[in-house]
Amino acid sequence: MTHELGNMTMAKALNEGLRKAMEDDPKVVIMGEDVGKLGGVFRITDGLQKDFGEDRVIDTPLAEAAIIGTAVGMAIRGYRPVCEIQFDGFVFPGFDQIVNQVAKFHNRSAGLVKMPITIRIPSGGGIGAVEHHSESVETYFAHTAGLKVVACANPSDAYWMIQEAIADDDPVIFIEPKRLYHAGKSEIDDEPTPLYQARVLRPGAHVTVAGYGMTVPTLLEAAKVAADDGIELEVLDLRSVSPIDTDAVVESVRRTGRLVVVHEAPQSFGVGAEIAARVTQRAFYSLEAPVLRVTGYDTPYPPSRLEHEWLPNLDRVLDAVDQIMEY
Amino acid sequence: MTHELGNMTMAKALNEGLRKAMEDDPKVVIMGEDVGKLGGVFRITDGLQKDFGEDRVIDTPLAEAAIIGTAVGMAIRGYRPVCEIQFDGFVFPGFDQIVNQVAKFHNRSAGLVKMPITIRIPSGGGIGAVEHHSESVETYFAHTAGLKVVACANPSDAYWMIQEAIADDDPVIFIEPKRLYHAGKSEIDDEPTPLYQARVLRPGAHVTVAGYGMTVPTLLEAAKVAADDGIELEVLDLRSVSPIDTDAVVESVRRTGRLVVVHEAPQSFGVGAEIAARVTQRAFYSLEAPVLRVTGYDTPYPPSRLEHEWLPNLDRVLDAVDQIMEY
Amino acid sequence: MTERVHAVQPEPNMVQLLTPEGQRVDNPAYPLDITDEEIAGLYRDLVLVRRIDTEAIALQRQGELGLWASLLGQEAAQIGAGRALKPHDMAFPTYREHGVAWCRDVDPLTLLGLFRGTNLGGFDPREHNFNLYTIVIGAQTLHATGYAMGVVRDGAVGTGDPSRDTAVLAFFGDGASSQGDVNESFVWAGAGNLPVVFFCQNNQWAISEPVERQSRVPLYQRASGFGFPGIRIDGNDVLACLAVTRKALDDARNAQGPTLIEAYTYRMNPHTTNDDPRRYRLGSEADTWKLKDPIERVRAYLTREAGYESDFFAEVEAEAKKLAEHVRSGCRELPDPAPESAFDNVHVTMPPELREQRDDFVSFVAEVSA
Amino acid sequence: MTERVHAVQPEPNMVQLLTPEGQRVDNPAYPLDITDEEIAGLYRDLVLVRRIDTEAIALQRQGELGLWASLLGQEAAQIGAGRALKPHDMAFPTYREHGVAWCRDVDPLTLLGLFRGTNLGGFDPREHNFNLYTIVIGAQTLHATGYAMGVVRDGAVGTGDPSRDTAVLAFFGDGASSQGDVNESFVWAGAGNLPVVFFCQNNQWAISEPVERQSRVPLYQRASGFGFPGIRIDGNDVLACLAVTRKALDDARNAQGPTLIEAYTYRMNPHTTNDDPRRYRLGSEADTWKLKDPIERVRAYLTREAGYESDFFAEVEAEAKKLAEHVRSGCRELPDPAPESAFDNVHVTMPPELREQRDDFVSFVAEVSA
Ligand SMILES: Cc1ncc(C[n+]2csc(CCOP(=O)(O)OP(=O)(O)O)c2C)c(N)n1
Ligand SMILES: Cc1ncc(C[n+]2csc(CCOP(=O)(O)OP(=O)(O)O)c2C)c(N)n1
Ligand SMILES: [Mg+2]
Ligand SMILES: [Mg+2]
Repeated sequence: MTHELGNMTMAKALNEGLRKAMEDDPKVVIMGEDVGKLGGVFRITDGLQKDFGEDRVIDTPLAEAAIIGTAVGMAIRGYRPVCEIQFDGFVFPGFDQIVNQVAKFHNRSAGLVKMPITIRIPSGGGIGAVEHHSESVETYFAHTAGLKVVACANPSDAYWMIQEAIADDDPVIFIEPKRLYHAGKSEIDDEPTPLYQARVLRPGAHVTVAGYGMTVPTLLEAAKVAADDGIELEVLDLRSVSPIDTDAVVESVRRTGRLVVVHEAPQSFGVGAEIAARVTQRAFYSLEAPVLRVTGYDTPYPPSRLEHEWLPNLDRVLDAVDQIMEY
Repeated sequence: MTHELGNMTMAKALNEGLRKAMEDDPKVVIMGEDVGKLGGVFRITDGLQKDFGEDRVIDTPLAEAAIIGTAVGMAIRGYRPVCEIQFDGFVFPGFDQIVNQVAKFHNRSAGLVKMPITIRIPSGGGIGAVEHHSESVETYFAHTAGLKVVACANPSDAYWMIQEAIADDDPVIFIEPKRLYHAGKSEIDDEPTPLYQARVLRPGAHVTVAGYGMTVPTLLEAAKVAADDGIELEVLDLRSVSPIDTDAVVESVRRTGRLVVVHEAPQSFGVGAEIAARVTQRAFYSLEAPVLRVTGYDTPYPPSRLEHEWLPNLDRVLDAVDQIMEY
Repeated sequence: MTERVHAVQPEPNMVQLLTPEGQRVDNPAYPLDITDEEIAGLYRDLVLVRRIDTEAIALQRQGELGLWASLLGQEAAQIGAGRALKPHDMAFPTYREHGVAWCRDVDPLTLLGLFRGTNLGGFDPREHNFNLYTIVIGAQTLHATGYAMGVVRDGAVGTGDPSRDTAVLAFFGDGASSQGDVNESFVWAGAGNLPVVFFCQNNQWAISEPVERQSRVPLYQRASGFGFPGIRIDGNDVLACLAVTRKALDDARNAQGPTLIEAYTYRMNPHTTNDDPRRYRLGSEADTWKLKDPIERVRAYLTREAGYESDFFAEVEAEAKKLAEHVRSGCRELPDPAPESAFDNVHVTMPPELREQRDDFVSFVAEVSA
Repeated sequence: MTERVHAVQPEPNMVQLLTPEGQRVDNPAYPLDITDEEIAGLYRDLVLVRRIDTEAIALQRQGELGLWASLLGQEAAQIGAGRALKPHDMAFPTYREHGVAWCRDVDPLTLLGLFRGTNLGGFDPREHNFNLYTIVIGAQTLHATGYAMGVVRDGAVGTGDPSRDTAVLAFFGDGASSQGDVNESFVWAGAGNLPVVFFCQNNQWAISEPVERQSRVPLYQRASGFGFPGIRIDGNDVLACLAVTRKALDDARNAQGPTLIEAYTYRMNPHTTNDDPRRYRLGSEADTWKLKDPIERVRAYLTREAGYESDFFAEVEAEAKKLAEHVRSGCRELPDPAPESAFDNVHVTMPPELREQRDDFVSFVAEVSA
């Protein structure tokens, strides 16, 4: 049985999820650039200011450090701010407030003050944008103690995960794969999956392919193609980047013996490295091959004319699958 | 044969290295908070303003974004700025200018403009400081394409590496292990080692232990103690965190079959993960055991009364060696 | 935060030297001796950069550009400021200063790569003393400030030698005035008495946010608290923009320190070709600003006061056509970069790990396309 | 950047209600009706917080504290501002506002954990409406601004109900005035007409940098360009600090928006116990400021004008002794945290990976110490 909301895009699902969160808790406020009348440049907050008022959907001055810093103050006052960063590349002016304040405040106060702040970041590439509009910044936050980082990959998760993130008393970096905002409609599940659990999207015996957010559709596609060559991929949507549902990955790898991790962020010192390190430690004797990574390269995000070859695309994932099968 | 400078502490060696760099190139300028009369809170720039003038050793207003951002402008004008960040935890207000501008400018200009900026960051813990004064921030920069990250671990490297970093036409994040500034004197080598090469400090047959900066003395200590139990550790000072001298690590691991990576930064999504992932991929069949990591924990840096147990100390390194020998 | 606390006063004591009707007015503080021929030259600039803009918008519609940020309505601010620069001065634009680029002799095609997605800028800022476009709001004001620090250290201010004394011109928008970077650049410029002029095009909007979201007082007033003068000018009056910027740049070159100029203007088009202004502002707003059009008033002056006739305007039109054609065809001919070029110029010296990634990439691409 | 371009004017039009000699002066703009008894109360505060400071410095020398940031010379600014607060107002300190903490009834021992290294602050800011100390320069001004946004949304300004209307007081230093965060907080407070008062203790130095490195004009002037009033007060005059802060907080509570107060004072001690001021300033500077001591003038007033006699001063002295003893013994008795407590309160709900690290740590520590 599925949710009465029925079919919708990820953009609409996020909008509905935010609406629900604001209805459920009067302390939830949305802050960001152009989130009011415009509904954000991606229209994710469309109509919310009209319905909840300018006090709860706040068009802020143009300053990311202040968007995050004032959210910290509002949280101390008892609010539950949801900050929108307009594009991934523009989170960095707010980085100090996120890393030194949001991430640490609960700890510094010996657990007496909570920081239930959700920071929404439309992320990743593939939309033909200019520089700073296609970055994958999750690793910076995953490496920061005190933060949680999640990424939705389908409308139903978008609808539920944004509500779970807002309801979480810990600060959550919410990665929205902007390329998928309008990539098609699907049903909203009747029930949420716990926020920090991975999900097996497709079982398979030969290779585990794990990703999150924007890369998940590519993994499913790869599984279809590989199946024609008789290679069964087990597709894992991690959903949470930090904490990682390590048990789920290890459990799968114990069966397949092979793991390919996929993300758009640069490879080095990225999420794939952590997963490789953990899985290799916990499933050392089950691994038939080293964990392989299909990721963005160690370069700035390229000009859009180059992005499709630069990104971890279907071909590159299939190539990694072939490579790992050769061990 | 060793350098006529003779014996000195790391603090003095950095000071002499900076002095030499300023003598060698009139375009080298030092910028930061309190770097002038005070010589910096650690006295690393002691006497330089007196000798090179206020135009070349610049006491800046209190704003890290501006220290980095103006350095970018000076680089465009043909200068070679050396920025001092007073303490690791205070680099974050300058993070946007580092990640979006310093790291990318050469690339954005199609290689027509160089960013020969060195950013010195006194780093790490163990000095009994208050919060934000003991962080290890190297991973954030290592994950950022366009930046190089190095860390010195002894006076001679400090003297040579700071000069090599400043002479490098690429931006370099220069990690200074503040705990070692005055940890004892030693000779200055007559010749520099290439900046991005690791160095074997002690050969050993059983386990490779790799670290950089602040943790290196602990590794050497561990090697001594382990030797008494008949376990030979090969101690690798990585020196460069990005790029990593992967060949050197792999070559060592091919012989020892075992690798323990040590750093103070939090474990998850840290430098150890990247090394584990690379080495496992390149030396899969040589590994007798998974790569183990001895690192800071996934928490904010603790109150100083807890830091010595929290840090990757001798006992923790030896424990990891025991564990890895059991495979 | 959420109510318009005080609306920003409409246009108080704003320097204007040419009325919307095309009447010259004098301002003793900003004497401008300029020949009608020079004014005709400015007219030409205004028309040509508007034409570049029009073409770029068309190219975006045709899918030749991924995005375009239109300067429509801001031509006078950009031409006035741009023409006040000397060749050896340095300009730091945002992403909208196509008019300034024109004044710096930057071929319009040079600007298109960023918007077409064939490069990330890809030119040398020092070739025309015009920096790469900067998209991260406010960041370039610190670069300009640092560049000015370099100018001072080069002994290129206050020498009295016009070929040596150098000024820096930093552009930013009304929205950008809220960024920490911009205010820090004010701190440094003021405390350091640096030769930098801050030129704020207050086009009333930061995407969907009116300027009152950023400040309840006029933006030019921001400067005084940092220890340097601020002045508001009619940003649709090319003569005022020229005269006031010229004065400010002279002061900078003469070691008199920074100035903040607020050019009061209007963004006639959507924020970019992606934007839909109907969601947040009334069309009537643009209608009233149409009456203050930066080009019409110059045309009116030239016809009524300076006796320029249709043949002149026809010439300029013809030149605009040629330029448009250059932009159209040149854009389509912009070469697509080679896939592996993504690995170029990440570093001056490529690290081994990256070289390995590059080689894998190259052989893989070859394989796939084979 | 590097020469003292204009020295900051010494002390122009600075509000003063009590001269260094202990003479009351009236200022029509800031009427203060205060009884001698209340002034005696302020004297007590001043003496006690100076005593706390003296003890903390001694404890640092004895190795009981890792570090201490002394307030010596800034007692009047902190007591005046602190006593202007109502219990339900909220204060956001830097790391030096021990005097404000005192006014908020925060036990001095609560402050010592951070400096002793037994915790990172470790108290609930809402218990005494006094935030955790913030070491990252300027960051707290944005927290204060956001808190004020919350106050507005709670309908706790401008209601006329004194038990409801709430103001926020944000502390920062002269050096902090250069940080983007601080200037962004001015932008938001001005544009949003927020009930926040910015209290800048200009103690003339940011570690080794004199205030001219940060600004060539007096800092209080910074406010006007953001759309709210700024005022400079004698920061060594507790009455001026009380009166002016009271007025500013009242304005904030009455929805009149923000105020910037620059308390002109002096850091008599090194920046912290780690600092060596002999490297960058003359001892004679401190000597001249000694003549403006914040406590002496109140003592002079109480003796000469209000007839207080030695027994009163003896009482305060006795109380100071008791307090000192409390700080001394209390500090030594501060419990060392349990090693595994480093893993507590990183998150509200501990993720599995961290729990694993914690369990390994606990068993390892047990092993080692076994
Ligand atoms: C740091 C940062 N945050 C957000 C953005 C997204 N953005 C692009 S333009 C813009 C509005 C800029 O307004 P203004 O400064 O007035 O310049 P204008 O576009 O009006 O010329 C915003 C928010 C950005 N580019 N950089
Ligand atoms: C972002 C940041 N940069 C640098 C520092 C190091 N630091 C600590 S105090 C200080 C000077 C602060 O001066 P001021 O704001 O005048 O306050 P004061 O110490 O004089 O009370 C500096 C640079 C810091 N704590 N935070
Ligand atoms: Mg604008
Ligand atoms: Mg100070």
